[in-house]
Amino acid sequence: MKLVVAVIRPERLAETLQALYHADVRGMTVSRVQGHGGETETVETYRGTTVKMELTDKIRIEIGVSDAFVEATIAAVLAGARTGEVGDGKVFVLPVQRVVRIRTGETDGAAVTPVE
Amino acid sequence: MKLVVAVIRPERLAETLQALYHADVRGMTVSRVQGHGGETETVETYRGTTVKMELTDKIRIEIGVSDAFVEATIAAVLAGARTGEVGDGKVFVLPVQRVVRIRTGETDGAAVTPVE
Amino acid sequence: MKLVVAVIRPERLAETLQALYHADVRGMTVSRVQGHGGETETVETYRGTTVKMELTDKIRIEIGVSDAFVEATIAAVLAGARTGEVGDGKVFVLPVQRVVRIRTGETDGAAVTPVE
Amino acid sequence: MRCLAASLLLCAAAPAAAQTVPAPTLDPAATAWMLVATALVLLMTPALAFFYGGLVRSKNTLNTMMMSIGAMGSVALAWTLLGYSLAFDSGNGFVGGLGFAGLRGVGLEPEGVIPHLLFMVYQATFVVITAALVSGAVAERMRFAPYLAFVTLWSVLVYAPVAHWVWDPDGWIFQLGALDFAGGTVVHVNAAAAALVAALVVGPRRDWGRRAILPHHVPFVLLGAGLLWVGWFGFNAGSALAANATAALAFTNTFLAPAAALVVWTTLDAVRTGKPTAVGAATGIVVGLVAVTPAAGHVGPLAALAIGAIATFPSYYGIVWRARTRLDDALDVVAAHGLAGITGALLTGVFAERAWGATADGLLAGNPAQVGVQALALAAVAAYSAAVSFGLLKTIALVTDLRPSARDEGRGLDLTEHGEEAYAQGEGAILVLDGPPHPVSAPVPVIA
Amino acid sequence: MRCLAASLLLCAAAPAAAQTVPAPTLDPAATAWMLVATALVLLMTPALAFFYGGLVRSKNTLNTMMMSIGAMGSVALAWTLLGYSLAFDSGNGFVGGLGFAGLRGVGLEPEGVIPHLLFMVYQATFVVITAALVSGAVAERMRFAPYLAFVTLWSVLVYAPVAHWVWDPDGWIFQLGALDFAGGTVVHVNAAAAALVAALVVGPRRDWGRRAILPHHVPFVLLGAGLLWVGWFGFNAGSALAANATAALAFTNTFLAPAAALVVWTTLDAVRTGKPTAVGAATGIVVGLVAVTPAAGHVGPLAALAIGAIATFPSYYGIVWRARTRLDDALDVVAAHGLAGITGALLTGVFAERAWGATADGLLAGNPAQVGVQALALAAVAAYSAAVSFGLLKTIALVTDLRPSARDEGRGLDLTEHGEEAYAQGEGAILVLDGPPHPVSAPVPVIA
Amino acid sequence: MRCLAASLLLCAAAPAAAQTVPAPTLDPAATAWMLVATALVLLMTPALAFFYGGLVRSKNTLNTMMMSIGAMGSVALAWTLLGYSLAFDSGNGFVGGLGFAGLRGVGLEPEGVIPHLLFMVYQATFVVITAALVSGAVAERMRFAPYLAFVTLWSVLVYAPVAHWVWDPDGWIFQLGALDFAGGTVVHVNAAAAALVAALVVGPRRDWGRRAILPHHVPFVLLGAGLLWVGWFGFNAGSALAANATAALAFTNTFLAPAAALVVWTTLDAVRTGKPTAVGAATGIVVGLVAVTPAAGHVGPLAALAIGAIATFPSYYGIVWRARTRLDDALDVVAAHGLAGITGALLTGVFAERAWGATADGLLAGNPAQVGVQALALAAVAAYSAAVSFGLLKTIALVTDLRPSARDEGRGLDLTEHGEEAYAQGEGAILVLDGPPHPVSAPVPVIA
Ligand SMILES: Nc1ncnc2c1ncn2[C@@H]1O[C@H](COP(=O)(O)OP(=O)(O)O)[C@@H](O)[C@H]1O
Ligand SMILES: Nc1ncnc2c1ncn2[C@@H]1O[C@H](COP(=O)(O)OP(=O)(O)O)[C@@H](O)[C@H]1O
Ligand SMILES: Nc1ncnc2c1ncn2[C@@H]1O[C@H](COP(=O)(O)OP(=O)(O)O)[C@@H](O)[C@H]1O
Repeated sequence: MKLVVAVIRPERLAETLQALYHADVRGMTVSRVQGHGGETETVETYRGTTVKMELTDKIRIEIGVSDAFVEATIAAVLAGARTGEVGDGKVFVLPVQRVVRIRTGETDGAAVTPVE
Repeated sequence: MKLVVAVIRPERLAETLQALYHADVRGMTVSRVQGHGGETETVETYRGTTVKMELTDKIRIEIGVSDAFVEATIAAVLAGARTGEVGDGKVFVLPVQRVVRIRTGETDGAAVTPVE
Repeated sequence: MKLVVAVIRPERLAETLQALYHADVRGMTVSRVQGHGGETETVETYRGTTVKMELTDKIRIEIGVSDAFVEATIAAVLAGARTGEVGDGKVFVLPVQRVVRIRTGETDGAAVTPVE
Repeated sequence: MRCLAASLLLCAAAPAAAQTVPAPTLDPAATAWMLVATALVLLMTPALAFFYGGLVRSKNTLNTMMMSIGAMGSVALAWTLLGYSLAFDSGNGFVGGLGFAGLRGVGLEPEGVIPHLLFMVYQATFVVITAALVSGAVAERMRFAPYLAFVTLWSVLVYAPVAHWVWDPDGWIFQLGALDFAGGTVVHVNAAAAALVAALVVGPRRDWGRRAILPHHVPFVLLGAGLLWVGWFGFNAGSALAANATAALAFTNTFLAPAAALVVWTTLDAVRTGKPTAVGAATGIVVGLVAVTPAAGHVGPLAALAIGAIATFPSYYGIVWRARTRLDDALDVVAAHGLAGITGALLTGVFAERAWGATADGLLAGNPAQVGVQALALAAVAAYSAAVSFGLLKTIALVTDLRPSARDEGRGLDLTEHGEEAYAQGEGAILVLDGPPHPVSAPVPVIA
Repeated sequence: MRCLAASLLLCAAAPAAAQTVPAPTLDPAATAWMLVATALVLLMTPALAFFYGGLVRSKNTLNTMMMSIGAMGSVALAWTLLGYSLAFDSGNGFVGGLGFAGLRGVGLEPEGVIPHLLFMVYQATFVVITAALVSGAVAERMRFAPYLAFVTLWSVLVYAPVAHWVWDPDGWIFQLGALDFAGGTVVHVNAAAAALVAALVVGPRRDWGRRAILPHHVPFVLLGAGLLWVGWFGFNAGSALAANATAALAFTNTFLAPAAALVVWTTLDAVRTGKPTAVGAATGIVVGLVAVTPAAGHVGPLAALAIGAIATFPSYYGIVWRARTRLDDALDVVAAHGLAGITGALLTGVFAERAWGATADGLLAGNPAQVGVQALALAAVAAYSAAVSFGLLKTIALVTDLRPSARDEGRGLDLTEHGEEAYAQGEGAILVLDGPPHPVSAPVPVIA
Repeated sequence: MRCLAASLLLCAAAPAAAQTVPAPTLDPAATAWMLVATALVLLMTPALAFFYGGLVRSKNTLNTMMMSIGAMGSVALAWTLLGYSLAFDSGNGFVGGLGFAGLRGVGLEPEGVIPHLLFMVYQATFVVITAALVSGAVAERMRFAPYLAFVTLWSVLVYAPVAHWVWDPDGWIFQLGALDFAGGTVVHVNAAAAALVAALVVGPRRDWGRRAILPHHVPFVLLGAGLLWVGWFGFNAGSALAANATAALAFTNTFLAPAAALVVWTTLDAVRTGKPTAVGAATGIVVGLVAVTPAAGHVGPLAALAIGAIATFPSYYGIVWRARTRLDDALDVVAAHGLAGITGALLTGVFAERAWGATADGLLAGNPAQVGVQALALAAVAAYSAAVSFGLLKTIALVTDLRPSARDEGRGLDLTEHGEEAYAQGEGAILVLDGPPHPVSAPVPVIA
């Protein structure tokens, strides 16, 4: 069991979801985040105040997958999220000790077996 | 030390918090996320555009617990968050190598000892 | 490779970013979360309804670092985020099995090498 | 008092404002003012949409707003084609005739000193906002179609006859001599009685009392209150139906009563919880406006201050008390409009003065009987409205469910009743085109 | 019909409203009403900013709003200094003279029965909202500077002559006898033709049709629609240029047509998708308002109901159909203003009645030729507006890019065109002071 | 110039608008207009609540809005019961008498050509918005109760006498012949002086200059600016106190000056940073409105264009410069209202023309002394307002803290002063019922 955490550009979310779908990945959790990295900063002005925005909007996707699926998942994220410009984001793979499906209490493999 | 990450329905947050409270779990971090899984998709219409919403609002709870508390915490989440319908969510248990309490710099066990 | 997850006060974000910057940490992902811990609860009133707010606004910072940088990163967070009052937050260090830079497909060490 | 027949008398009675208006001609200044007053009253309905929409949870924002906006369609049409005739055509003491149905005979000829059609539209804006007021009691758990059917039928079967009773010279309450300048009884108590019944018949929200339900957008509540105040000048001062001294008096009172109510409400808040709330300030403004509505052209400015201040108490404590009961009048229509409407109507019986233009003196001017007349009018209107509302809702419930399923209520009515979100981020939204959204080769779902 | 020369005739023709106005004096009641009407029309432009701003994604909110607000500056000045003269100074059949350029000779003397300057400002509020309407077609992907240049030039080169054609007694369309009470052709069809051309010349948004693009703030759309309705009373009833029976008729029709359109639109929504949408309700209101604009002072109230109801169909199905085409008229200016404007103008030719104050009868009153005249006027205005818009945009494109880069379009025009965010949280914002923001000792970036 | 005694002269002087108004009767058209103008000015206060509320951080939204809304209560009452008398009762050159205190003798009899009570309410709406303006300087760090006490006392002790000086025929500045049509000095410079002192006495926000503080909701700023513009027509054109040529002139100028200011401000923004900002556009509109306020009925339309354009410069560069100083005038009241008010008042002395209805000519019409008179009036009002404001704030500080604790300021004043959130999600909100919220069996907290 692994947790694949991907940070991507918001404008690539649709493509990434689609790529994951094609890779038969169905369960995931998505959140809006902001990232700092190598992208050039934006300057904004509000009346007399000038600010540099050090954070850029990103989307964080968290996907629990069985070990066998890690490669396919990463490949799908890369395929869907890449633009080739600085700021495309990162994928982190974290070890998971246990997964429980709340609805049934099933754990691990069974917890992430699809519903239908 | 473990990090218990639970993704639940927003409408079960109050019950889940209460269940965790009864289980003497006090520290946690909560965020609004959106999930994709086995739930049926919603259709929305805006003028001539029809869209399927593939993501459903969820709440993500992150709870750092000492190993002994993992079971109780998972049980509390299951008790508070379960409705029995598809979409109840998942619990992931991640290993943690170190915890630091920012206020004091205490680490690990001490970092998650309660204040009062 | 480690993932340092820090939960801090929103009003300390600017100082924390600056401290991380001084520690030569450049890549990170930030999100708005809410935390529950030892802080006193706030009471709000809306017409006849009185509520206790059990959650306080916090910021969650997720930083992927190579093992050698963990200490410096934690030290920077502690320096930037500490006020000494209850509610300063926690730092969790999670093991990471793999990091991929989406733009290039580079993994691990190379994935978190800076751009410029 | 907006009775046309009596307007000459009124003007004559108003201090220093005697004008001899030759009855059957248009008065351009009155027309100018009534054009504006009508636009101002129309503004109140979108204003209410924001007042109410800000008080609910974000998942029910659009549904709550549509309950007001929707009334601008169907209720307006029902009034134009039928309700107006039942209210303002001559008939018996209980209901007007059908002479004006379908706008027959309603043209540009003067009605009082303004074009008849303008009078009709002015009154139409009243029935629209009155119907919309009811929605606050059933917010967050009544389906849209039965709601709209209910308030549309209610506007014809309840509002129109009640307006006839109170404002038409034939009406039995009019003939009793009850004072209701701009609709404390016809609009606010009438709507509140329907709201009370609707809240009871529809039943409480499934999570009411079990979970904290907070207003999702308090600035909208303030926007609504601000625009309501502005619109209410059209409502009250427009009820003079001319740009005369009575209009100025009603205007002044519509400024002073909410100002007093705002101060008192904020003080009560500060005393009770230590914190004067913005939702409270908005509510206080509305309560002051409601309370002064029946009195606006009948009392002096100091009386208006008193009415605004006094009316705050029942509404304030009514709201605090209601939250402890099982009555899920979600946005407190009964406390804000019912209690303040009753208080205002009774105080009109106390403070009315012929010297300020009222057609009858009140208690303080030596006519204690007026309070009784006011109370009778209130009781009759509230009882009639409650009874017919009950019958209507039960009848509609035979045809369709009044409520969404538990699941739909949980997800929010914006999505389930309107197929929209108030604040869409567009994340995870897949465009549905003519073909399938994304062609999938036999999905073998492995992970979910 | 706002032609000044004809106002006496009009009033005389209006049922029961004959007033003999001595031509060269100010009418205080008319002045009072026109002061208000002008303020109401001005309100329509911020209202449009919210209507449009709520329909786009949050990253383009301010840009979309600024497209309306900006017109209140440059278009207003261009009109004052030049456009007004081209429109309303006497000239030939095609364009007015330069006699009023720089406001020469435009003072407080009566023009009709109101001060000339007030007439000029009233007309200025029309051109501002007309220019702002165009922006909906190019939302989310046109740069601000060329947009503002385009609509400002358009207001002088297109709007002013077209207003002359239709409203000035010298104008060739006026002399043909086309009816356009408050600007169905001059404002709505004119703007829609420019919008269509602009959408085509600028090209579709880069992600249009590939990704779901959802309105980010539907309550703003409802706020915009509500305020537009209120403002439109100034637009239509103000076009009577006096507080008379014609104004009251126009007002009534401006109440009834959108009410009918709202009911029909909501019903079409409910029938098509099972869910009456809030965006649909707002759109229906606007469509009803557009359709009744040319007819407002020319038809009776039942005809206005019919116009509102009928005009819903082409716009409704036009919007549904357009989304399936490659035409990225982002906020459906063509369907909402063009189709409804055409329908309204043609139906004016059907329903107009001298008995209600029109200067010509329509089809139903036995004058089928009027429909042809209306169609001719529509065709001429649309063609002229489209042709000149094309030329203007192509010319501006020679000087500067009409569109932002793909990257800027992706990040959103608020940031890239205006250097602001609509809803800033302030996270990660570093204050830039005179010195460097935070002094860094040779940053050795190790991790990114 | 709103002096009643002079209104006949004024009308007579206005080109082509001579009307002989028999002094002691009500003018229905004037009444109609002033009813509307009063409602429009009242709208400005909620509008300001949104203008200011959008400029602060979300945690202080409600507090900032309540600073405006609250003034609609306590300041309105203070004015009605006392301030009006001090301002408009006859007295000496420095303050009015107590003859009108408690509204004694203020009834429906004509004051000028409108009912006296209406005149009182019209003026009341001015003092409410003036007091609310001050709040911008102390936003995000002044406690609500001392703020409200301050502006309420200020409205009686400063605004009322200053209004007497400038607008009452007895007033010493009036007698000097200073021109202030609608309150450039009385309202804007007066408020800005109080704002400057308040910002200094209260001190800067604790994170001011150390952290980027961004407007949390720019659409609200645009909404506020749009509604302010609409309301300002009531403010300026209503100051003619009749629906006459002067009102039309003031209206026209209130349209043109902000249009010019908007164009210039946007251009300055584009030149300085390459990006015309929405906050800048909103600010430019307000600055143009402020600058034309003293001039509105005294200068021709081209002069109004010039005033709007010229006044932009000091305010624009004032705002840029202020951000680099230690003066935390949080929402730039001094730059937007003070500098523009001063510029407008001085330019009134330059551009005023008897030919356009002014009671005195200005510099360009051959009367350079008028500029000196204007400067004297400005200096006197600013000095008096500053001095009394200082005394008031220091006195209130003896009774209660002006500022919240550092912790409360950090958490935001919505929560700490009002016990509310502007945008509550309801997550983690536990309902407090009569009993304990959730019964806990001896909580043994192990993890936190
Ligand atoms: N070390 C890191 N830890 C966590 N998130 C990171 C890290 N480095 C980058 N990110 C995330 O990835 C995003 C893109 O990174 P960036 O360095 O700008 O581009 P690239 O990955 O293309 O070199 C950042 O905005 C941030 O959200
Ligand atoms: N593999 C996964 N990784 C991360 N989050 C998941 C995963 N599967 C499900 N989730 C989260 O759990 C939620 C519920 O999952 P779903 O499959 O719809 O229901 P159930 O768990 O009841 O079968 C999803 O909306 C998503 O947020
Ligand atoms: N066990 C935990 N797991 C996850 N997050 C925690 C945990 N304990 C605390 N937090 C986060 O840290 C924040 C501060 O914790 P708190 O106990 O209030 O203060 P302190 O760390 O100063 O003792 C909380 O609001 C919460 O977001």
